[in-house]
Amino acid sequence: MDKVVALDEAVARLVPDGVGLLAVGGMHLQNNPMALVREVVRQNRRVARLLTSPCGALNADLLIAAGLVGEIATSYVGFEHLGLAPAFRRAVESGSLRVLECDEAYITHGLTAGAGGLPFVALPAGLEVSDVWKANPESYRLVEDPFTGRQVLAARPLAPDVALVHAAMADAAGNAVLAGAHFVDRAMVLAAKTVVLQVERVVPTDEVSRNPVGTTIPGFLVHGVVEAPGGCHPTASHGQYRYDENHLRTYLARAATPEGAHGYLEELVTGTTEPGYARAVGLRAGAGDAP
Amino acid sequence: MDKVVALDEAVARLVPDGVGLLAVGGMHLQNNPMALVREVVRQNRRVARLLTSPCGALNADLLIAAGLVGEIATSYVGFEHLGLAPAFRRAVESGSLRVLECDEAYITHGLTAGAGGLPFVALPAGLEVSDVWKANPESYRLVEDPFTGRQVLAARPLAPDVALVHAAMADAAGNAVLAGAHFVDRAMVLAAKTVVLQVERVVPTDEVSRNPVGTTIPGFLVHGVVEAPGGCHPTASHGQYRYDENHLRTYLARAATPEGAHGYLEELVTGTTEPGYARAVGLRAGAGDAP
Amino acid sequence: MSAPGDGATATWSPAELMAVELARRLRNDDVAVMGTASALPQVACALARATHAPDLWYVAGGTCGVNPHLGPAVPSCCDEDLLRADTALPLTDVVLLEGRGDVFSVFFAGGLQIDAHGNCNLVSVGDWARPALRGPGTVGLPFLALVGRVLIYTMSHNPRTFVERVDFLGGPGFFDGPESFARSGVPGGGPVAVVTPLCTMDFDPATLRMRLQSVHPGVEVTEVVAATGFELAESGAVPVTAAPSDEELSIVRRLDSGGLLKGR
Amino acid sequence: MSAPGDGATATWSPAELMAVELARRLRNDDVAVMGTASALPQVACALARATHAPDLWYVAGGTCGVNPHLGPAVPSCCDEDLLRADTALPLTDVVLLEGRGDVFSVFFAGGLQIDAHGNCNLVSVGDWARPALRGPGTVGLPFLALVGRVLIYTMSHNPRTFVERVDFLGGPGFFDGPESFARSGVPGGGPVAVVTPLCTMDFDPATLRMRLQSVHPGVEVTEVVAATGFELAESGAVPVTAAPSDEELSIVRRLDSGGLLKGR
Repeated sequence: MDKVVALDEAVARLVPDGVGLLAVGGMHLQNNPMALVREVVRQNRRVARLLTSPCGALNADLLIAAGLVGEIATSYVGFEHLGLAPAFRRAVESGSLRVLECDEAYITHGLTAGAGGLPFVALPAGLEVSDVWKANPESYRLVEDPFTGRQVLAARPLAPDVALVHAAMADAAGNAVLAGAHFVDRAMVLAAKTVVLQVERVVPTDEVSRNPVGTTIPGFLVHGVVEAPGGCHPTASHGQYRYDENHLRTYLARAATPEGAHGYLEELVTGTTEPGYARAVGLRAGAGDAP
Repeated sequence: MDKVVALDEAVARLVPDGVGLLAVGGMHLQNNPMALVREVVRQNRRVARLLTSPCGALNADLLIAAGLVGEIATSYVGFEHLGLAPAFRRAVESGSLRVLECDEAYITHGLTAGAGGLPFVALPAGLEVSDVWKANPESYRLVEDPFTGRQVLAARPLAPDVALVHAAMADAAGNAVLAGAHFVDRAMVLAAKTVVLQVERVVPTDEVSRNPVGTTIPGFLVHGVVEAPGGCHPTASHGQYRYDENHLRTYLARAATPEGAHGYLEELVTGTTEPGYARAVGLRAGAGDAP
Repeated sequence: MSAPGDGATATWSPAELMAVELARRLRNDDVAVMGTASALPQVACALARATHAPDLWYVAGGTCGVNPHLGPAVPSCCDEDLLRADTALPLTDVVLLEGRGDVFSVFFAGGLQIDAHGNCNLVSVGDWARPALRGPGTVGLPFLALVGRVLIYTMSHNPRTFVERVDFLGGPGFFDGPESFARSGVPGGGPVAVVTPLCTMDFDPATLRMRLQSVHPGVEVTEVVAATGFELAESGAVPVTAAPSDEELSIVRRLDSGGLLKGR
Repeated sequence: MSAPGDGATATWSPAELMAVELARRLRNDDVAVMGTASALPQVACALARATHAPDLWYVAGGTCGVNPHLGPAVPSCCDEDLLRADTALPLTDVVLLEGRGDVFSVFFAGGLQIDAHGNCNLVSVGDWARPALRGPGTVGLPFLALVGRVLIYTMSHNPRTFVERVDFLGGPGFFDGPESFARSGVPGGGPVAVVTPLCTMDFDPATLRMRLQSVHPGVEVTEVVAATGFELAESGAVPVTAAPSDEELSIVRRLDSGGLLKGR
């Protein structure tokens, strides 16, 4: 069954408007599935709740800048050494974005619980002293440990309705290879009901199968494969190209105001196509500086 | 810090007599750390409680045949298509071995809970209908899901005091490579307080580092590295050699009676050394039939 | 060899016919998972992929190779050969996904005991605390309660294996019938077929008791009844299992070039 | 550049001295883990390994490269270069191990706010529900309560960062002092040092409040007091931080050949 699909069709068919829980893969400035994220903005898909890896970046900030996100479950949205996330910060400070405050343990173990159909996950003793769970009673509760009788912190499973994840390559059946670091992308794929992969290259199956253990994802977990060479730009694609610091700084400068963010989106997202974006940012298709 | 240690010293120093929870790696007829297991028998180390992967085999049956195991937490001990585990079967039927009946979900998720310091693990709805947890109230309890109010099955974390695990290679610092299938060996390494690795070869660090993602174990989790070429015999060593079906059938035939098992142990374990064993079974050091 | 009690000369073994019968019950949209000693379901899945279900996925137990290339099928589910596959998952991930319930649609199962309502037992015969026969253990069989369709197979069709009620419920089927199955509220759909060297059985929709679906060529219904330790549900006239086609058999022999099924 | 307010000419940057100060607090038997934007702790750990702590292990945050080879240190903790390392773990495994408490002995931390008792906050300034400043989020800082020794560092030594009490407790230190720390029953040992461009601080054993341990060359105690938004615990005569040795500095420059620290 051929799961290779055009970018616009993938979002039109697999990302419903108002999607309940949308997970975006990648971490910090690396492996953000930006081609998919930009297309979600182009098609104006509203996201009831957005879930990031332990550290979201442009994959979250762009959707927030477009005004599409109602709530966000995250433990971090920022641009690491480059600065704070302008749209995220503005939306939260203005009260227009509800934050489900999470910590790294919950996002990681919560996705594992989602992947495993576990009813909830009990978290290590000691995590209950932070203010995080007190700020997010919807996701965290105390439960009595049936073995020790102690009150411990528990959290809901994280099972995304749709996960948008980048992979280095995939075949037509959705068998994929994760290059470099996996972050929580593998966990998102295992936990999500629908998975859309953005890949640098669609390849024959035997290229995927060379070293199957520990680095591959089976196609039965994947519902759509979009070939988007260079599609992580301006973030990095492990094994392919580094993040584009100049472009990221440009985004941060322009998105510092609502008008600037609007202009960025109009010029580079809603007002153009992915090929248009690639031309505008001077992207040599399918490549950046090799790491 | 050089963690390479002789087989006898590794067991003498790292496996205390009466060890509380000893985990033995490998699954079915593959990657059983038999050199370490045989040395545990030679040094007559009693095991208060033994933990296997979801499918234990000779790694458990040999220790049971030697009369060293007080209790076993397992979801399977057998020889797959070759037959039942003679010593395990005899010990349970005679009442001399207490079984903590487990299922695959508990062994896998319980080790993850051990690795993560999780107070307990809540298991998927539907598993509570089997008789397994009813036969093992020490490991399983019902708990109320704090989010739904439903009664769900919970289980204790599995955190081995010592784990004996096979790896293809390791450097002197304990950085190791798992070849082929990982089974739950990685989870045992993550969950155990003390880890003793049995490897086919001790190699320079750069051989371990070639492809670090998804297949390696960092040395800070490893306390001893024993070079034991061919040490999985008669089970297979992924990437190195297949299981020795003839020898396994010989074991099954001889261990069918207590006397036969005693004779096998005297001839091939307690009465000899690993080099002696290798000679007796016609093992070409460090190799079998390459898969 | 010939099928038991076969007057005519069969050109295929019971195990080969069983693989074909299992393959016939797989769908193009299935994702199947199998456990210990899984040569037979390996061949069944690969046969289905080579014939009517090219998009079927299957995961080979312990190694968790996905769609292993079977060059050839192997007896141990943990054999490294099964990693010659399109992809592979860590076992820990597969065990997670088994808990999701909505990923795997088919689970192959069996047991030391298989009862009238399709419950399986690999743990113990007699009282669990002091068993007459201690089996290996239940491994992943409790997941049967979560999966869409369970396909049961066994090479042992005799009254010790086919009992009225399992002594230990490790692999849930329909429990004691419709009421208890409904009351259990399990997400799974229960067993849909039981394939043995003598016959293929399914379950009576009203009572959820096992019944004859077809007897294999050369096998008499009376043989099956005598070999079954409980009363099968009424199933009227029992057809003969369709013999493997030449195509099916040639594919089976190619996948099983080691002859693991041929001799059984 | 020169250290702030430095009369003499310093031949090293504040960030370079901070890396040296952090390295001096690492032990040969440590296993350290670091998070976001971790060039400074990367260099500190690699320096320690190159000098007094050859057996120290360190895990670089997001990529989870173990003992990355730093050719050279990089600003993003998720940079693929950090996988040029002895080994690597999946992030999910590292997050598990952080919960064990007995694996990682050192955790590097920081925050938008760091308070008198070493609590850290990366979430929000002002009321969480309607913050004056929304920070990125807490990531792994709640694990500070589980780890043996916490080493805090920040490039921002000013009264906005160093506050009497954090507005949001995301990275637990000593809470409100000895009583509340004891009452919390957390397994961790709490923060042991706070390194900034101006000074190195530790905690008064009696009150668990931050105090001056040493001021960096060319920095006056009065500067530090003015830059700190709470009253530091009394610490008597304050020595001057030992300048990096030529060996330390040359190793730092080799590890940081990209000059990430040199310019800060």
